[in-house]
Amino acid sequence: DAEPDTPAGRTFAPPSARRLARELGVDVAAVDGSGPGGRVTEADVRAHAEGDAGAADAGGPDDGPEPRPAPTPTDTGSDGRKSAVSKRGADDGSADAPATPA
Amino acid sequence: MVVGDVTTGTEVLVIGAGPGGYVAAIRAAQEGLDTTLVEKDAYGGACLNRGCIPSKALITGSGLAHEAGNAEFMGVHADPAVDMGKMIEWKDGVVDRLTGGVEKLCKANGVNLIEGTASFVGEDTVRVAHGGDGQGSETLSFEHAVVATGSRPIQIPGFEFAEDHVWSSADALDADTVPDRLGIVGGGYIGMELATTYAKLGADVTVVEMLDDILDPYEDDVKRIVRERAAELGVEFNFGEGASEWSEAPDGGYLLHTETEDSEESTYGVDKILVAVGRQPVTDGLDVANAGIETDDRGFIETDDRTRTAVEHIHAVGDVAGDPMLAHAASNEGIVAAEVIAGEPAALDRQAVPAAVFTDPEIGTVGMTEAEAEDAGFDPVVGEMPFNASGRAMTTGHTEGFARIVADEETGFVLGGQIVGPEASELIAEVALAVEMGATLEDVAATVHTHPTLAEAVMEAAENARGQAIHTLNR
Amino acid sequence: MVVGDVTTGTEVLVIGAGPGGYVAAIRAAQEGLDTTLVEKDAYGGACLNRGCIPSKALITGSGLAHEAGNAEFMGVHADPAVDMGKMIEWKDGVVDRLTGGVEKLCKANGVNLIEGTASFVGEDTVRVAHGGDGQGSETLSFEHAVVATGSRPIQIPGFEFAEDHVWSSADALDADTVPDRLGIVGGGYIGMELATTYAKLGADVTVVEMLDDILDPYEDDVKRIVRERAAELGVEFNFGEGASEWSEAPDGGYLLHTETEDSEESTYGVDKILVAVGRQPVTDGLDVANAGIETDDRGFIETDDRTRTAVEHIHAVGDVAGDPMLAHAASNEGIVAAEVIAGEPAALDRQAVPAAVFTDPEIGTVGMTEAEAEDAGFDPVVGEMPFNASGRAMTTGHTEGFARIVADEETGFVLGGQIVGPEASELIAEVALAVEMGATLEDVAATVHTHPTLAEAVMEAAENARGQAIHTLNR
Ligand SMILES: Cc1cc2nc3c(=O)[nH]c(=O)nc-3n(C[C@H](O)[C@H](O)[C@H](O)COP(=O)(O)OP(=O)(O)OC[C@H]3O[C@@H](n4cnc5c(N)ncnc54)[C@H](O)[C@@H]3O)c2cc1C
Ligand SMILES: Cc1cc2nc3c(=O)[nH]c(=O)nc-3n(C[C@H](O)[C@H](O)[C@H](O)COP(=O)(O)OP(=O)(O)OC[C@H]3O[C@@H](n4cnc5c(N)ncnc54)[C@H](O)[C@@H]3O)c2cc1C
Repeated sequence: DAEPDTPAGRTFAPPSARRLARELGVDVAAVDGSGPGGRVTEADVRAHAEGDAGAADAGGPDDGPEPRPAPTPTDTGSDGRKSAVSKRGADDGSADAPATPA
Repeated sequence: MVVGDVTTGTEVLVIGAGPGGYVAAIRAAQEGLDTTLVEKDAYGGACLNRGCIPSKALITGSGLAHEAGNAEFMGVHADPAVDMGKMIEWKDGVVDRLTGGVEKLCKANGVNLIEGTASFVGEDTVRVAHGGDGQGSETLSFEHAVVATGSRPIQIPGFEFAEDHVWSSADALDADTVPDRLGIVGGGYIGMELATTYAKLGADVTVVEMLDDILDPYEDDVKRIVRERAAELGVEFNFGEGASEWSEAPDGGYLLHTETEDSEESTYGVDKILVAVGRQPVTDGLDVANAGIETDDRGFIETDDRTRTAVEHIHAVGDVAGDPMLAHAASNEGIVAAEVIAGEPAALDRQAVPAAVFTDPEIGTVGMTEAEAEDAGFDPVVGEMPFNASGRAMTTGHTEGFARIVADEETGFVLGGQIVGPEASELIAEVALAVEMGATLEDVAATVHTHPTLAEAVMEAAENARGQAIHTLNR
Repeated sequence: MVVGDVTTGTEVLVIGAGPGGYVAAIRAAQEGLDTTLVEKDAYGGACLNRGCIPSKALITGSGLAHEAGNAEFMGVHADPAVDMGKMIEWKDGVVDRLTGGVEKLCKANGVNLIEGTASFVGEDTVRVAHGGDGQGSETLSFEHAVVATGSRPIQIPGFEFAEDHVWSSADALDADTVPDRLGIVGGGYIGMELATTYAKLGADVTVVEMLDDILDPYEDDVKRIVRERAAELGVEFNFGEGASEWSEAPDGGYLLHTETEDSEESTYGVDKILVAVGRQPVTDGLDVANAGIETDDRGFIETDDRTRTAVEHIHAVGDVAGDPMLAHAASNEGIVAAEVIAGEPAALDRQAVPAAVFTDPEIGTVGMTEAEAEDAGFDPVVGEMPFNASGRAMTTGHTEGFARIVADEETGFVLGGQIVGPEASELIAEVALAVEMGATLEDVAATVHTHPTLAEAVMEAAENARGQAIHTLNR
């Protein structure tokens, strides 16, 4: 699916996701990444470990948890991780259509 | 460009060629838009001509002289002499190269450049008055405009910059002799950068500040380090005092008169008085009302998260659009303005704008402090690494300060950082990326950092927040 | 600790207190494991005592003297004199504070410290010989061991370090006079850091290098900048020549004899000869065979991605375990070893280990070069920002070099970076975080970077790779 093939068996995932994968006994290279370019998040690793590998995919960047904890810590998704940019792309096209040049 | 009878047209008109305006213009041109940039004075704006760049050049020059003159402890004996005229000449050369570069980059990207002062005639037209006698003016119509007219120093009553001995920051950056005694009104970042510079150049510097400490927005432990070091350099601080007037001293020089809230008066003998109490937006003569735009009570133009003013096709960026009034914020807003105009999904959704103060030592901050994180409803966890435990810091001879990182305890997300110490302005870049990427403490700690570097302190601070620092004791 | 009749026991035994060993020991203790650290010489290992730290101290001292003496262009006139004895004294003070700190940190974390030389008796026992006459020895049993015995300089035939005029890097870092003429055998990073240092201290430096350029693993354009600057400082390079022998010169001093592959001979008049041709692992006397461990043909101990040797409960970290033979790699491996022993899910899965060379200008690199990315099957895209277009660089007076970023074209993932220029060792930290996080070019470009900083060059390089840099022309 969305995950591009990365050469050299390289999986793009932050250290925290890689370590979580080891902790859960998941091969991080087998996880479908939902981040930009197929980057693997901690949520993707968890979803994979729960045998629910599709969940992370199905979501896509828009449906993930907030990119950072919301000001109310209690309803914070603990694994949300998106870059400024993925968020920027995701935000867009929303209610507020950008102006177009003539 | 569509050329009419009297009126020239452009798709995007940018007013002001500071770091907000020239960046907006270049990006708009890169987006394939026909773009015109109007500047009344000098390319690069306040930042390149009388702000960021000249101040940093003098900070380098004065810093090197001071450092070389105080390095006996490491076996380097020197008795440096500063030729202030030469230092200013070097600074001017740097400025010229940069402003020339901005002009070249604009041209190379296909931006049309017009020299003159723009004022709005209507919602889609400006008049540009060319400088100098009989230079005339032209009318320009636009589809989109970006107002990037910047800011100027605030004057206080009784202290006209016109007076030879009353300096604005611009004057302080252009003086070819060092006054024996310099009074500085205002202990904000501009006042403090210049206090440090002039103290190192040998002036007796007295700072007068209305508040009870320097560098108002910063945390106490950050301020303290910079204040104490400045005091070591000979800077005298007078807090809780406002400058009321100046007078001529009987024995030459001037007297700077101050007053506390309780009307207690003091006077300080000085040779120059630098007033650095803040900056105000430049909108006079711009006639924004003709375009249907209002300014707030302080003169700033309000914008939304796509940098648009109340009039949708007119954007405002940089200092004229209000806080944080920093060059890199202006540039970032300029890029967003251009991309929004080009129909791209850009917005001011940056998580954090870093800021630096180039005092001795430097300050670099980004994102939230511990208190701000608490206010925002997080349960913050904080880690620190003092530079006096950093091997690299010791080998540079500069061990003051610390690196601090603030994160959300539950998730580990890095929320911000405060660094005060050597190269803090550079070190904060990594923390900014961490904040922007949604990195966790673990991510920062698990990233291998080169030894020996100051940047290791960021990693150690992250480890300290997790209770497992190696080079500091964990709390 | 379980105390038996003759044998003392420990859960984790760490051999060698360099950046690999002491970090492993502290982390193991933090994990709640009973940990013993054996060191035969000085806490901090090669790095703190005769490597990273002393070299960087002398680089600072010599750099300041040189910079202050060459700053007329910015109006600073000085004629610095270096008191080499005093500089060494300062350096020693820095080393003492750091090594004392390491000892304190070990104790504070509950690490048991033993002074002595360890050698394996069996798979779970070592004998520790205490230094000095009649100090005796003790036997120690362990459940897990971490071998962190480091490396020492390679000697070449005919150049015994015992000779007064033949220097190892350790000697070069401890000399209290500057030789008039210094011959350096080897143009690797240690040779080049010391060549720069001694050239700035006033020595006539001649580098003899077997290969046809300095700094073998680096890219040509990186090497060139450092080589040309060193040449400006007066360093003479002789490539394609190997040192064959030395002799006494009739008029005092020595002659360094070299030979090319084609047996062409040359001689260089020198006063000291520094041999810096690489480092070899220290395993002699350690009797690893008694524990069932073999070393490879170069003497290194092979390990897996959890730092385990062929004998699962014995780990090896740092220089003794082979490349990259850097202090921060050693520390990172030490942490992994301790955590693996503690049963945590740690592994050497770092994407990239950054490296720095503290020449003038500095080099900082991390991850893949363009060529390496291609070899790995990526379709790399590259962006650059030259420091001579950086406002901050201009204001520091140091504009040589560039920041380069390498990314995967399709996904935008940052794969690596090469920075040569001012503060490159610090700037690479942000790129390392980007690589480790799986950040894209857009992530780096969209992160607001403080103005004016050198770190902006990283952002500009990312924009350049995307064809939309503001401050350089895009290709
Ligand atoms: C001493 C000093 C040091 C500073 N140091 C730093 C620092 O280290 N880092 C940092 O981030 N910021 C620093 N700043 C602040 C920084 O200079 C400003 O934030 C930045 O210049 C704002 O950019 P701008 O494009 O909004 O406006 P400006 O740079 O002010 O540029 C506005 C331009 O618009 C032109 N203009 C105005 N009106 C018109 C008109 N009607 N028609 C045509 N042209 C017009 C002006 O001539 C000017 O060139 C410093 C400021 C000072 C004074
Ligand atoms: C001049 C120079 C400059 C350098 N600059 C840098 C730099 O800037 N950055 C960088 O990353 N790296 C640098 N290095 C390399 C760095 O010093 C090494 O990579 C690092 O020290 C390796 O750490 P280690 O813990 O593996 O071993 P070491 O630091 O070598 O420590 C090993 C320790 O083990 C002890 N030991 C050995 N055998 C026994 C035994 N049998 N029993 C008890 N104790 C024993 C030794 O006494 C020593 O203290 C430099 C090296 C040199 C020589």
